Amino acid sequence: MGSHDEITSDKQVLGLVGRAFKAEKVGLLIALLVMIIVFSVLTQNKFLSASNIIDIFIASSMVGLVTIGETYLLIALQVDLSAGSVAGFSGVLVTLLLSWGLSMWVSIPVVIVVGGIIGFLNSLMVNKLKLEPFIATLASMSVFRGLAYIICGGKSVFVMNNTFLTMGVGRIFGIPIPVIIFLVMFLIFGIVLARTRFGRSVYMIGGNATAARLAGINAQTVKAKLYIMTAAFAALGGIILAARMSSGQPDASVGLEFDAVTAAVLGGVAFSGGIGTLGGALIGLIIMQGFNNGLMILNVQSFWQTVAKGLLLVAALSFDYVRNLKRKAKT
Amino acid sequence: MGSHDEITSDKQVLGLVGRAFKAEKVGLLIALLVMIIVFSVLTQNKFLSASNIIDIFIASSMVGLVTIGETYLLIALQVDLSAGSVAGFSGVLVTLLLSWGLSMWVSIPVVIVVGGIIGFLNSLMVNKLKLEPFIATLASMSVFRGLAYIICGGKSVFVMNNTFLTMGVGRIFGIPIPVIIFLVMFLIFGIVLARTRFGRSVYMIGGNATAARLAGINAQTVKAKLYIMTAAFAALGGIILAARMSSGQPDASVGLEFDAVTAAVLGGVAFSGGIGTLGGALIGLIIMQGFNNGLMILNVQSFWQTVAKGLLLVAALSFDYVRNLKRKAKT
Amino acid sequence: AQNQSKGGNAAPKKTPKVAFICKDLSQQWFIGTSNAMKKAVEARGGKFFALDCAMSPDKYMTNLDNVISQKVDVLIVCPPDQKLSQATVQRCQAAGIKVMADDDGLIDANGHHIAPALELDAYKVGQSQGDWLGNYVIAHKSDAEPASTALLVLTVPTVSSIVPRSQGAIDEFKKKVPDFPASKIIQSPYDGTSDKAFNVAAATITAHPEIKTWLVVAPNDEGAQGATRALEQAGKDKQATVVGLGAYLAKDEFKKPYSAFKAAAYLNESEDGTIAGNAAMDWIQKGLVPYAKYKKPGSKFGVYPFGAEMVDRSNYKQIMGADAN
Amino acid sequence: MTLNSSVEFKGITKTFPGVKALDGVSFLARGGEVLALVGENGAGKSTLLKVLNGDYQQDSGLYLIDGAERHFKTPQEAIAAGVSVIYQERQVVPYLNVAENIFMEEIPVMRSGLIDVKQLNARAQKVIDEFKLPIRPTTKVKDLSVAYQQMVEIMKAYRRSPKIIAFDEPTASLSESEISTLFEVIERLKASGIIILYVSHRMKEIFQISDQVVILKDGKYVTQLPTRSITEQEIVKLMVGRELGDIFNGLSRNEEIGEVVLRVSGLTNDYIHDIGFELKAGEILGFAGLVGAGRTETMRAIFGADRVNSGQIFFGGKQKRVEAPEDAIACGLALCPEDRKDQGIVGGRSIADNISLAILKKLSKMGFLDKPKERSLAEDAVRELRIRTPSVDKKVGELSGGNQQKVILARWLAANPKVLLLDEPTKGIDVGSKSEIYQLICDLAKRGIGIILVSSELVEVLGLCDRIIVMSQGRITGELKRKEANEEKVLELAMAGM
Ligand SMILES: Nc1ncnc2c1ncn2[C@@H]1O[C@H](COP(=O)(O)OP(=O)(O)OP(=O)(O)O)[C@@H](O)[C@H]1O
Ligand SMILES: Nc1ncnc2c1ncn2[C@@H]1O[C@H](COP(=O)(O)OP(=O)(O)OP(=O)(O)O)[C@@H](O)[C@H]1O
Ligand SMILES: [Mg+2]
Ligand SMILES: [Mg+2]
Repeated sequence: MGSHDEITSDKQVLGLVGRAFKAEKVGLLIALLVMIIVFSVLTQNKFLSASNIIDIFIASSMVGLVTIGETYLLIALQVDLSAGSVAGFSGVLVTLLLSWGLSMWVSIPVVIVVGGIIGFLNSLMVNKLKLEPFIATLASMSVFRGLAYIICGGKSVFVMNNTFLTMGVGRIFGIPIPVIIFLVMFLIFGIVLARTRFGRSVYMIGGNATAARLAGINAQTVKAKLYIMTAAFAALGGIILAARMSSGQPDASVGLEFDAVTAAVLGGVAFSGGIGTLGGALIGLIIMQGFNNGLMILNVQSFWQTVAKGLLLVAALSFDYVRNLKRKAKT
Repeated sequence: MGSHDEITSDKQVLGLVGRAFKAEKVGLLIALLVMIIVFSVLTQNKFLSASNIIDIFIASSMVGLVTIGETYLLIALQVDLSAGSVAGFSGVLVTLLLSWGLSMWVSIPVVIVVGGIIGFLNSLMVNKLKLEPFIATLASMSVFRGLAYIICGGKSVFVMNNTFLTMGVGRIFGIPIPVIIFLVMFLIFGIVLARTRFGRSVYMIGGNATAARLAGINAQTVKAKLYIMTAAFAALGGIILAARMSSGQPDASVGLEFDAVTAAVLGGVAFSGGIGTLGGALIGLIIMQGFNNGLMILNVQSFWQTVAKGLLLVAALSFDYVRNLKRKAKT
Repeated sequence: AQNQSKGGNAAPKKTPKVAFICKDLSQQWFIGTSNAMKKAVEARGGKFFALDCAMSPDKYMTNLDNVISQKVDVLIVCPPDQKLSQATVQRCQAAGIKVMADDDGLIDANGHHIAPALELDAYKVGQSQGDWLGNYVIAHKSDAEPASTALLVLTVPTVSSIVPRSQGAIDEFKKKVPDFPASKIIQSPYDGTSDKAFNVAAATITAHPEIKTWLVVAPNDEGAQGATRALEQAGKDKQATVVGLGAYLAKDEFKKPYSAFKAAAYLNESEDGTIAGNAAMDWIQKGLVPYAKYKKPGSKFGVYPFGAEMVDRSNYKQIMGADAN
Repeated sequence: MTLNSSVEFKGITKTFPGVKALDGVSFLARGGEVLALVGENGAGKSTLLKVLNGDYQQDSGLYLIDGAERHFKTPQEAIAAGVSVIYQERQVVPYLNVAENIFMEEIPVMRSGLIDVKQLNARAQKVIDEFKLPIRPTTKVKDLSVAYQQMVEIMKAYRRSPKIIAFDEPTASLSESEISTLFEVIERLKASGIIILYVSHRMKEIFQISDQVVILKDGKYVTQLPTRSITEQEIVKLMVGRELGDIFNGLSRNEEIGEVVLRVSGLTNDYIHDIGFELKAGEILGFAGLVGAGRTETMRAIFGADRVNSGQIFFGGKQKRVEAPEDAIACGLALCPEDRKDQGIVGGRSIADNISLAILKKLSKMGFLDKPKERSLAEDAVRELRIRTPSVDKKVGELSGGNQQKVILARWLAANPKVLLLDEPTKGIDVGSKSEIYQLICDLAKRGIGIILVSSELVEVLGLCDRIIVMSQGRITGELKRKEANEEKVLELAMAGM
């Protein structure tokens, strides 16, 4: 037992630096650091300029919202592939409502509620029709992308409402509002995941569904909440994007869900369920967006950017290689 | 005991009509039938004309090859998201080689081998770096799409080689060569999956990898073979497409893997591994492509086509709903 | 680098920076234009870089943030959607960056240009396709049997810049061949790839077994090529006429002894890029607002009308020059 | 104290496709008593507990708690009504810690809604202390050994302060010390008037802990008797339907021990140190020790399932590199793993598929499987090991725990290796079948196969093995010949160095 105690206390020492800095995430932090250093050198420090850091966070803000949802879902052994379509649909819907003269204080809540309803439909397919999440949400990905085009007749919708646009481009203390929204959400939902009963039940469902069921945790209710939450976040993201673009576009945010899932997985969330934290997902997200941004600053040719992004994924995840080596020995 | 024997003999009667017609697939066959009837009526029998059936099979031929790979992979609890990129890359590569004057008898094998190597790289990421298949192949999806553009400078490559083009447009006994290739492959690999030791080990790995490993099945070798096989099929598909179109296009076959996975899942292959047959996947594929084709004949508006495709997925899979209800009652 | 700014400010300036945010740098056309821009800008001592949006409005916004942070002198944009115009102009004005449009203009809600533009008028390009096809039909009497002749218009409804191409083709064709029955004009959606165009064309041919003579217009060469292969597959290519756009695949079809793919609207990518690159450098170095001489009365900005030229088997070599190889 | 509390089953019937798992089962259990539920594998014991837990719904019949009819539709309702059932299959959440697992559905929160970590850990520590276990509330459950994971489950059920608590083979992976702690707890629960249902195949325990015995056979109720009034032989006869003599004396043993087939020396990794021994052809070598002694890790290391830091392995006198199970199998080795659920069964596949898993090569010609042969092989195994199933096509996941174990065993007996490593092979197997399995093991030895038997059931090791190696804390602490071995000596060595 002695040896075991030592390990634990080691972890506790590390734990002082905060949950995000746990031994398990050292690989991730090293990856982040390497990326920052490499790009800073290559871009002659432009990469670390205040305005560029803000750019990275703006670029992260929308994917970030969906990343919260996908992280929860992946931990509970679910996934939502419809997030990008829901975001696109919501962006069009909100601008349509605004163009019909509705106030933004009505339009925004309505669209978020509609998002929630879409999430609820997703959860019905998973809970009641017992469809695999991958397939159920692939179906709604298709349906809501189609509807996004249909409600606007395939033409993007223009917004003039200045208060609404502020939501996308305004700043508070120099920080863009989308960034504030996304960071606040990360904080709140990070705490919910790590420190509440609801958060624990998400881990339980993903870690051992039978055990959770036997303990009286209603997995269906929890899943329904997660799908609703993710779709609502996607809707919010779509709204914010529409505000940033001052228009709602039916083809916006294609593939958003893959970026979100990639960020989460980069951040240590596993497809096998039950593992991961929102702090990790945030680091994963920053690595991903920072990398995209760095390549852009360096003006790497777009084809090579595509290649580089794939390689980044492999490289960043391989920082955990050493840890995996140990795990391998034990299968 | 008695009642069970009856069930078994029932199954054997059905079994006469072949594995694809097992009781479990009744829902699927009903779905197929319903689709055929509905479209036949709506299109005044054009749907069932010989030339249209051939069209459906031509459209299925490329997805079909990749569906074989994805079916094997899903059963073994793996997935390959890079298939579409590999197909695009291979189509460009083969046309490039031909345009440099290489014979098609050299070019085709070379490209299929290159495909196999890509598959091997995928398997290395999964086996050695222990990356999740979803993420590992998402990475190579990105890398090889980028390379597809890079090797041709973003420009489609034209082919004039007539023997090569025959592979795409030639017919034998009135059946297009791509269709023959794809059906023969389905047959061969269907038998391999159902009847051989290798096929069995695929199922067992998907059912419980640890148990399979302790029973001496080298899961890593099997997985490597599956990734190699899938990528080689994708390459073959890309080559055939290039031959059909008489050009290699770097942006071809985006999303091919999702179509293939959808077909497999429609056909009863489960994401949870260990379940499914290639016969089922074939039915799933025909349902999917038949549906696309029917909507096209009816010239349904494109946005509604997108919506309809999503709904088809849900509807077709819900044919199994009754079965699921039963299963649910048991758990 | 020589500075000839009109204000007489002779103080040496830093290297001028020109950025191009392009809606899709994986398209051959844009690769060509951006390469030509780069050449033109660098030839005059500027620094040029291109950013890709992969058709995504989100990436466009991210790219916009990025070039603003990098403080470029002139920004050339080809937005994935024209509804992004106002956001673009406002952001650039706020940051003091000169912005001009390439291929798709930057317009406000009323369709007025809010920045100088070289405009590849999609509708006009479509018109030239329709015009060619109309002339062809008249010359060859292809519509002699109206009951068995139809026009298939492949289109990509999800891409806003493609829709007017198809519309232009239809409108102009109708003008040329006024007797052509409207019921025989079939619009079918595809996704821009040959593979899908093939499937759509094949299904359309199945849906209309009575049609013997097919006329096809596609908004890109891939679509035209896919339709051509479908016609060949159905054995209906000998009487068919397919018109593409871009000519990058058409030129090779022309080299075959026969192909139903008979013409394409050719767009000169390097000319487009060269004009835009030079205009941007003129703006920085000479203070000349681009395309001012094309300014129409009442409008604030000039729009350079960049058009297409139809090429076919007979003339593609001379019109396309090196591009024909 | 509610000494008059009771749970009564009346005519409970439950059918699965092809099997009548329960057929009109009726009996009554009272508070303040331990009622042992015994019966062969597949008799319906676990099913009955799942019905009581609201996890399965009976087809007909009813149950009354304290005289009132109840019907739980979900385990949640059962928990709320004070019913706590510990399943035969471990149900822990691996990546959560001990405290979170113990308090799963009742994690304490502060007024802010946040988890009260301090209180959670303190309360968990209290429960752990009651069970006198050396584990911490904050350790992730995946880092615990199987035995401690099982204890976590028991603690989870216990801390709900239930009115009824049911244990389904709780001791299958526990060692003597944990078992005695468990029994102390059960005695305490009993004294406070709680109703205790206890399922086990270990006769010794039944006599040690129970007051009443209910016997099930083929899903039917056979009888209920006070434990005092019955003998072990009588129970076994009622269960199995025939007399069983002394299992071990009746065995026909192998007398010809041959050459050394396996030699291990200096084997060391993170869990074991300097393991060295020899195994001869036809010999049955026992490995004894407390839980966590490192026996499982030793077997896995030899088999190539775990990394080895140093040491050598010789097969038939030749040193072999064993880096993966395939290497070991190629040398003629087979390992029947301890963890049935995670490492043994492929639950979604049929019995036939599972039994043939390790001999696919032998069953195939040019890569094609000989399915009729596979089937007849599986049918033989089902008969020989008395696996209760309607057909060999049934999914293994739907079998009772003991029958699953028999399937795993059948897989390895069919493998016909030169050296067979059996890690807790009879875990959860009923007394009737055990004697047959022991005879099978002896028969294999007669064929010249070298067998290692790792078992926590001392009687089994003492009764079956020619030689016994005892381990403690990852080291071999001694070796005993069959003649000289007895329980005291083994235990003494097992405790050595602690
Ligand atoms: N989910 C299920 N589906 C189908 N059959 C089942 C299922 N669960 C149990 N059975 C069958 O019901 C019968 C009784 O099983 P049960 O698990 O109750 O036995 P048990 O007495 O607990 O046996 P053991 O001592 O082996 O644990 C067995 O024949 C088993 O195969
Ligand atoms: N997955 C694991 N993670 C961490 N420690 C482990 C793990 N598995 C085993 N151990 C530790 O390794 C040591 C040896 O365990 P092992 O299971 O080999 O013991 P054993 O003698 O076989 O006991 P058992 O009766 O449980 O089989 C124990 O201290 C145990 O806690
Ligand atoms: Mg049981
Ligand atoms: Mg053990």
